[in-house]
Amino acid sequence: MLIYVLLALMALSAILVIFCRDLLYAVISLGTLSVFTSILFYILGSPFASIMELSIGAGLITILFMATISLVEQPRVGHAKYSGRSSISFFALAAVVATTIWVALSLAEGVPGPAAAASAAALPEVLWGIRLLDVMGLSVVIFTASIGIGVLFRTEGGK
Amino acid sequence: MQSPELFWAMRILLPLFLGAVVTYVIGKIISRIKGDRAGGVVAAVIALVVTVAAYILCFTYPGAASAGAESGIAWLGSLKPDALSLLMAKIMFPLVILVAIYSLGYMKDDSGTDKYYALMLIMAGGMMGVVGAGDIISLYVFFEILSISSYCLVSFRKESWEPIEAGFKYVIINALGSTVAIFGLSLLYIYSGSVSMAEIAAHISGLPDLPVLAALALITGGFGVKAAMVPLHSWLPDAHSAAPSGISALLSGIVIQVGFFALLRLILGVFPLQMQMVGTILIILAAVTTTYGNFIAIAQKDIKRMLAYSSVAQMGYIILGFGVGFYFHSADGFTGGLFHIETHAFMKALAFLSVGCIIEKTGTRRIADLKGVGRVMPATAVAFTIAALGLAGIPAFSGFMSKLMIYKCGFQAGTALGVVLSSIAILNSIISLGYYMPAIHTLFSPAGEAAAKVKGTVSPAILLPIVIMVLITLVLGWHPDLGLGPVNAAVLEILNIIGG
Amino acid sequence: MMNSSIYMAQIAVPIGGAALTLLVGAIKPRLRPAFAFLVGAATACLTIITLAGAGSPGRFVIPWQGVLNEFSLSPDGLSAYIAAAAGVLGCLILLYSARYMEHEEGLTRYYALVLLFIGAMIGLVTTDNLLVMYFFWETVGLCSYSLIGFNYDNPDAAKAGLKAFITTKIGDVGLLTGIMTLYVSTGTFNIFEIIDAAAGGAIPAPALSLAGFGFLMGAAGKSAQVPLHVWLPDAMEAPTSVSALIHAATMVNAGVYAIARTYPLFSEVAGWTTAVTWVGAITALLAACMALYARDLKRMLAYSTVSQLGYMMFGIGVGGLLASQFHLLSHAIFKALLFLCAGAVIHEVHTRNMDEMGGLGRKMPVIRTCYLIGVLALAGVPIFNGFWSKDMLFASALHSGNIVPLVFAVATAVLTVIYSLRSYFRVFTGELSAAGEKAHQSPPSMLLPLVLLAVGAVTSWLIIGIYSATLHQTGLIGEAISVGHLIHETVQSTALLLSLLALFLGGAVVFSTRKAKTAAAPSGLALWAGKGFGFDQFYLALLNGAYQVAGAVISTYDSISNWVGKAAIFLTVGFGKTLRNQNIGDLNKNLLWLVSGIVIIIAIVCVKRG
Amino acid sequence: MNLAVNWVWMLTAIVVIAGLGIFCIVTRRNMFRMLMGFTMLTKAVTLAFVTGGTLWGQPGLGQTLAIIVIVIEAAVTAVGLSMIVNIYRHYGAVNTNQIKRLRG
Repeated sequence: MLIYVLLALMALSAILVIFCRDLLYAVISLGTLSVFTSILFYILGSPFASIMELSIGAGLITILFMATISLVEQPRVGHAKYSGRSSISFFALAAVVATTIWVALSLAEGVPGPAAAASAAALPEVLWGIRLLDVMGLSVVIFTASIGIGVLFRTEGGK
Repeated sequence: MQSPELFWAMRILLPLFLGAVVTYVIGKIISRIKGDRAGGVVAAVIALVVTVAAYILCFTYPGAASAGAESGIAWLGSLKPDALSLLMAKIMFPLVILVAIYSLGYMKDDSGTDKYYALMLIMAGGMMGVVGAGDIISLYVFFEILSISSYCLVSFRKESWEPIEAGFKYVIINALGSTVAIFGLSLLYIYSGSVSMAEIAAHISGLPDLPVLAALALITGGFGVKAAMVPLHSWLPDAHSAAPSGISALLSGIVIQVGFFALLRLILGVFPLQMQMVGTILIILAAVTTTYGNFIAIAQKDIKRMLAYSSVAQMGYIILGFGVGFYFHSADGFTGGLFHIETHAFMKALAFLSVGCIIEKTGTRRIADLKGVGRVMPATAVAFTIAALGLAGIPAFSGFMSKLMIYKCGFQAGTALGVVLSSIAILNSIISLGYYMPAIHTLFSPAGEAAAKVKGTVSPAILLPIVIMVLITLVLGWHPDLGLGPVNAAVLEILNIIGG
Repeated sequence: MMNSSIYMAQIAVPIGGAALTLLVGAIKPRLRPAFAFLVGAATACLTIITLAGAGSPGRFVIPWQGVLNEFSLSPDGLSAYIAAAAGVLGCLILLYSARYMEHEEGLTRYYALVLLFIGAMIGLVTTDNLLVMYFFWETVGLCSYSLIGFNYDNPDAAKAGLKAFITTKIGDVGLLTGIMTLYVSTGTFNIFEIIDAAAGGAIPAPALSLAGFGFLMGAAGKSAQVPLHVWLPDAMEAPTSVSALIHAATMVNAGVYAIARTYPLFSEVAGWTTAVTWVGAITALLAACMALYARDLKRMLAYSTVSQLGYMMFGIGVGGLLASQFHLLSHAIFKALLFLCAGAVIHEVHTRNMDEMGGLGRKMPVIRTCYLIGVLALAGVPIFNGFWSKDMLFASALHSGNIVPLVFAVATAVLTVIYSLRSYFRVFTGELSAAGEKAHQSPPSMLLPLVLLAVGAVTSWLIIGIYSATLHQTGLIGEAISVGHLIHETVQSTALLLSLLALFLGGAVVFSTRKAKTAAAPSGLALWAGKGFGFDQFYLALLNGAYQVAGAVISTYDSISNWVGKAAIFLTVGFGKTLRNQNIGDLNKNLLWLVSGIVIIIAIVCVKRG
Repeated sequence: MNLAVNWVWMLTAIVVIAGLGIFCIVTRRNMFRMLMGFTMLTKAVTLAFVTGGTLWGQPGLGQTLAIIVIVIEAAVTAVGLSMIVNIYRHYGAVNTNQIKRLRG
């Protein structure tokens, strides 16, 4: 039951992210979404993912957003000045609704039953064992992102 | 016996990623001690050494002999390089080497070039990871490495507004695209319980139809963004025209093709049962993409933007080849598509490099302002002419040969649809003359203001890659078989998989 | 059997020479004309030598593997003579260029391109691999583009080059479609194997007809047939020597050659021969009307080329392969002669408008004589080479019973006589014009080619015996005819009457109206025609009528073709602009397009599955 | 691991959050909110992977995949945010209405 409540709360905070007026509240809603996701992960038996989600999703990303928003000094741009929003919103929302319905209906067709006996390898074995390449890839991703941010914020005089 | 996975990880990926770190660190140290320019040169030299070394190493691939060999290392299971990957490596490395040489001259006044070369190596590594990946998660990780490095490279000259605007649009659109793709992949995981392409493919006939097709559509749409299929292309003209010319050359020449390759890997690895479906989607998208790209390129006023839209059109040709190949089960389609990737890489890179050189000297990108540039910079203008004629598919240049194979596969299909597709392709090459010829025409028309501004000679570091690419374009135009060896091996690989 | 490497040499020498010219241009610019001429002369010798072995074609193959399959040459009668025309005329034109072009800039480019042009043309006709032919076909197109736009300072020239390239390229769509269709049906690019396969019924009828009309389209583009002829008159912006090269020796012959080469393949295709005949006949008449109207000397010659090419097409259509190809050779000689004379004249008077010329005959007697010989050959006056081939064309048409196109052809002949003779009178007789005051006789190196060509225009028909024997040996025509036979046939045939009628009508018009047009003392014949017959008024009216018709035709045609061209450009560019305006740079709109694209893909999947 | 969960609802929630993410990216004109939409979309993907892991009794694999996606999400978000800062420096705005110079 808790799972359904969490799912509903997630959807709710997602809607809040989209529609609340104040950008800071949107960021907070995003963090809330992460927190709910993280709780859900825990319930689903994924504690490590839960911690990652909590620290990176709810922590790091929220802080990054906050910092950047304060950096551009426009925390309360809101969306009062949106123009042409109605038409785009309408079509997009229609598309979202249609796709959602279609996907939900079609996916209901063949959900696999919970696996009876699968090789339940523990996280460290998987992460540092068979997925080592991806973990190395992740370190490259982080390296790339840091160099990239270095490029975007470099202060040396350019051309 | 060395297994392909180990080979790929140790001789291709490791040098590139490790080289990136070394390039960055040493480049940074030198630029602290000796100044930016020296740091850039050192970084470029290290990057060049690394790419050349990796390029040489990629010829040591033991080939089919090792196909069955096991590395015995579990985590290498997420790589599964084959002849297709090797083909892409053989196209990518020369391109990256030439662009690195070019950048040595072209980027010499920029700051932070140590990061530039490191990002370029990472981009190369990302591409090699994508083409060698054997499971959906590694594919995604490497795809993101490729994407993030290319975002930063596009916005490298952040001092002006254009790269930044293009960069942000690029980030948002591509992030959306790749996330949609991974969403499709996650569906596959939910339904099959596995992330290895081979395992998913083994289960796929037992899976319910709709989720598989939904995943197929989402993956096509998601990776289609990177492959710039119309209407998923809108980031391309911005990003490709705003990037430094060397990066434009890489993006147009190989990165969007790798985007398509990610899709191709999944189609071949996971969806061999849905060939007809994939063929249909690709054919429709390809016809739209080519026609749209050519028409909109005619209306462009900015020469780099025109080339960017021409990339959209050329991508359409490539996809058309594969679409026809899948739909009609014809080997010629694959040969044409893969060979066009190869020839287009060098022609489009040539076009961008020569145009970059012209832009740097004249300071303008408007086609109308480039009058008479051909007289003050004859070599560069002739190189651009050769590239444009090749791209338009005029015989004696490599583009004709690859396009010919694509035309041929449509006729070979023998059905009305095939003939119609080939006719669309042939007609499109006429439409494309509508923008290549006026551009050439302008370059050689009586001198204008821009031509008067040109001073000094083009540096040899810029000229050398241009000359080499001209040679490649001409030689492949007369003797395509020189470039067809790896292509044929890759086609055999595809036919093996789809059972043709 | 000829040593087969000579076939290769006749392509390799000019193309290699073109490459070396760049080198010579870089080291010793002064030697460029001499070097180019030497290469041209060597090419000409090689092509003439190959004529001897043309009857029993050897096949020379360089294995090329893969896509091109093989680089094979098999110069039979059909191709050897066209190659020889390209080589010899090219050599003469190079000789002529030495003085004609001496004050121009960019001569390295000029000589390299001319040599490449000649080499590509020889390659085009001698290869039997359709794909290799297409390669040379496009190379010829590229050369013509760069040579027409040689004076790229002149915007008209540059535009004309562009127009030539794109118009012929439109035709090439058809050609490439045809080649690919044939290849896919038979699995080979070798034209002879394809013809054999078609004879065995290997090619399905729709494919064959697609290929046939595709080839016709390609030929119409290259050989300037209606409606793709629009590029040729504009190509007059090129230096005159280039015009001579394009009109006589190389480019335009390619289309006629391609049709003649594939005639055995497509002659059974329903409607194909009719289409060829009518395209040819209409082109001939239309272009003749336009020539009548032209004031620009070179433009008149250009229209006359279009008209004569129409004859050649018409000849193939009515089954007169020999007549058509023979006319091609005759035309190559006299048209080169006319262009080179015109070039010499324009070189001296610095204008191309015939109204500003006049009375040049006294200043330039040799050129006057040469031009007169060319004009007489063009008009089809007996003894000159144009007469024999034109007469053969009429005879073939009569033989095949294509009466209406024949009427077109005869009408064309009348107009041809009128405009060609009139141009002679306007340029070389009458009062000396202001522009002609400073005219001099041309230097010997320009006169020599003219004299040689003039001799050729009088005597070239004598080779009919060898030529037809060669064609017969290669199996393209039923029986060979000797010179005596030709004269005998011609004198006896009804076609002669048609030729003479045309000549008489045209001549009468010209001579009777000369007096009216030029107030100078009338010469004997005109006086006789004007006063003796009293037809003066009648002919004047006829001429006026013809002028009006020509004017109406040309203005209508011009407006239509302009309209079509403009509409095509407008639609293409307009469509592009519309698409461009769709992208207003709004990220959200682009994203919306993107998402709808993904939805479309999902929709395709749904539809395909359901 | 056998939770009494109706997987269809789980999937529907994933699809709904993904849809809302896409909706957010497409319709919002504030760049921060567009990036937030991207983050939401990624959350749906992580959730899908964890769900899959639970479903197939592979918590290790599911978590690994989720962690990979989360890290990449953070990296992309960071790059996107630094782009926004740069845009703000050039345009003085973070609204896509005002970022339309590249067009055609």
